[in-house]
Amino acid sequence: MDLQEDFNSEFEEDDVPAGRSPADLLFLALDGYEGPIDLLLSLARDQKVDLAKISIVALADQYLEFISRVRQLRLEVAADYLVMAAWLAYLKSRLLLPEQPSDEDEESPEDLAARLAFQLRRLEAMQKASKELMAIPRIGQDFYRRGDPEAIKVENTSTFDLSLYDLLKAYGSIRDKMTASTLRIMPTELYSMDDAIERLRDMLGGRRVPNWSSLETFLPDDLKDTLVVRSATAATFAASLELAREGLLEIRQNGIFAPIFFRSNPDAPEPEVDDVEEEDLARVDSLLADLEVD
Amino acid sequence: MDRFEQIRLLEALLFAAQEPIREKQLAERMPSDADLNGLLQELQSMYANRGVQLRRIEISKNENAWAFRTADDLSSYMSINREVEKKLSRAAIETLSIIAYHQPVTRAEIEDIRGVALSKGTMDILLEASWIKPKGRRQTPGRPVTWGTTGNFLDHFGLETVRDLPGMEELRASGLLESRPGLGTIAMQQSEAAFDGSEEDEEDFEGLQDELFDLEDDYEAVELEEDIAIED
Amino acid sequence: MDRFEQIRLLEALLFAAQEPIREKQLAERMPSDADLNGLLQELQSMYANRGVQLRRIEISKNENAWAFRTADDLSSYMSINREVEKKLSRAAIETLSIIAYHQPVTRAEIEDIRGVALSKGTMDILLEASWIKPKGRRQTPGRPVTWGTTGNFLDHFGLETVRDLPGMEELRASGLLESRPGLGTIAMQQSEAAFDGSEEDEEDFEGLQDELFDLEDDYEAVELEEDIAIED
Repeated sequence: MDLQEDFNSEFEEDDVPAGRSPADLLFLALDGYEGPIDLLLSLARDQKVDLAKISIVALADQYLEFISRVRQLRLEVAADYLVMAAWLAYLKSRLLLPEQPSDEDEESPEDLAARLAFQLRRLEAMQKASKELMAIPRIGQDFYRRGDPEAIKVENTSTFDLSLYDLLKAYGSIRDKMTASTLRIMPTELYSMDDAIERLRDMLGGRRVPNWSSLETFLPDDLKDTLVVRSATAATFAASLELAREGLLEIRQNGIFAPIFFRSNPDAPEPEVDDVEEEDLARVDSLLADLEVD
Repeated sequence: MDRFEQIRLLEALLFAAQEPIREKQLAERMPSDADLNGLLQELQSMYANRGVQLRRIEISKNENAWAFRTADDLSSYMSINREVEKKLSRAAIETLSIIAYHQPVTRAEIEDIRGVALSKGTMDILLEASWIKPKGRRQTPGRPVTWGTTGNFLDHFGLETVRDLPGMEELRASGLLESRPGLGTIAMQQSEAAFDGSEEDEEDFEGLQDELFDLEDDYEAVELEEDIAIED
Repeated sequence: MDRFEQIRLLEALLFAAQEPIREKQLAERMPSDADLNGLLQELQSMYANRGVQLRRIEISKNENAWAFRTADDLSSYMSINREVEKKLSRAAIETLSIIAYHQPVTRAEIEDIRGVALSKGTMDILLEASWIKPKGRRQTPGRPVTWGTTGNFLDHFGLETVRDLPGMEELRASGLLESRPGLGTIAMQQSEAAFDGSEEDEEDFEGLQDELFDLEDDYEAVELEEDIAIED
């Protein structure tokens, strides 16, 4: 701001400091203004009259002259300044011409001039206030805060809002997720139909069980879990249907919900000997010994 | 804890801190039965003539903050501690003053008062210094944000309230703080490509546009010549 | 500058100083005719019973520094214990529950069970809540730390021992698990048997690990299928 003041006062002076052409000064001068209103305000200050009583026409002339001098020097003039010049030329012409009957909407040139005057006074007031504000004592310049502050310790104790219910539910859902996939790794525990078909084929194929034997006797004897027993029963029954279709065995049931009996189909072809392993034969023999024939 | 102890605690809390402490925060740290206002008044008067003083900073209508600061009359003796401060541009200083005196004020109003568009960095600098903050929105089309000063601004300039700004009373009495569109709007309407043509008088505006054309042509010519000059 | 003003300046200098000031430095900043020692004594006695005190710090036999410090007896009031209630992430809750049921358990094992890597903060939060603690090291390559729950954990959840944590069947009975018909139940029972065995002997635990590995592959497959379904 002081810098700006210097430019302004230098510009006012008639004596141009050595080494500086008027063009330089003008250029610097314009460069140092904060827009056209600021420039107008500087020019108005030069009139050294109360801003409230300033002659807007005279001020407009000064402004236009200033701008034309700058432009004669082929210096760049920002559009804002040119717009203001146009507007001032327009205002001046309206102020000087005898008043014409005009639209009611149109603002009278006097009102416009008053607005400009208000604008100048207001900006001047703000510029003065800026100077005063910057002159009052400031922290770190004129007065100071505590240089070596002591921290007020804040000890945060975190509390976590978690109920046992939430904890258990979380664990339950993890376990649920796990069991959902466990189905795939433990299927052997259930008795599959493929297993049953294979087992029945071995036991009943080749006319090995000529007498009627109940379904239960064909189940593996190491089953404990009742559900696995049930699955084996179902699988074995289903397997028996398949083998009956193939003509390997026959099925008999005396009534609804009565026990189901199987025996080898007597018309089935003889098994090839090497198909039957010793172990299986021994097993079949022991089975046969136990059989109670209906 | 008796009153004497309460004063001691308040003194310690305020002395320990570098930045102003809000009354609300103080209340949290003081015994619940403490008469905070009374204690603050007493402490302030205890320090009234001292080298260190207790300052009140009005953050909002209902909220104060308090801080110990060295007395500003000792300024000339304390120059060794002076902080190096970034120099503010003239635009930033004027903008700060306008926000301080006219708050709450919109960006467009600031531009109107200064008669020139604000460059991008100007508000940023003031925001970065946490001297200004958004205050709300003006209930006009576009609902523009309004700006005001912060507690940090008051602390920085050693002011209790914005009413203590230099010359505030006279300015208010003179009517210069009233919100009244200045000429700036007219000039800027043109330069900012007539986006607000609806404002007041369109006829004036059109007349002006014609004149502008002439000027603008000239302006282009000037620029052209300059370009040529540079190419030489 | 009279003695009163000198005291004020001394007070302000000491207040604004960023560290204890040596007497030599103080003397440089005070008027040359000031009786520094006398002033310091007087200032110290002015503050003797106050919330802030002027302390002498002996730097060497012949050199002291001085600084304002808040009174020691107020220190307990100068720290605030603030209870901050934090919400636990889902990852943290799950991790805690796995540690509770599977302890001692390594980080890698937790990740295996959850099927995702643990983010860094998860264990930290449980540690901050002092619900978990390191229990020892697994005797496997890399000797990873194992984790278990603390007494604080039992306190918080009102448990006597971790054995009081309900088993899967109880969880299901109380409606905490989605019940699965038939097949799921069998699988669950079987896998639970494996889990229960893990608590004490390490061999079972390793067996479980293998199962878990398989499981993870399957789980991914399931997820993939789900993704596809969603994309449809």
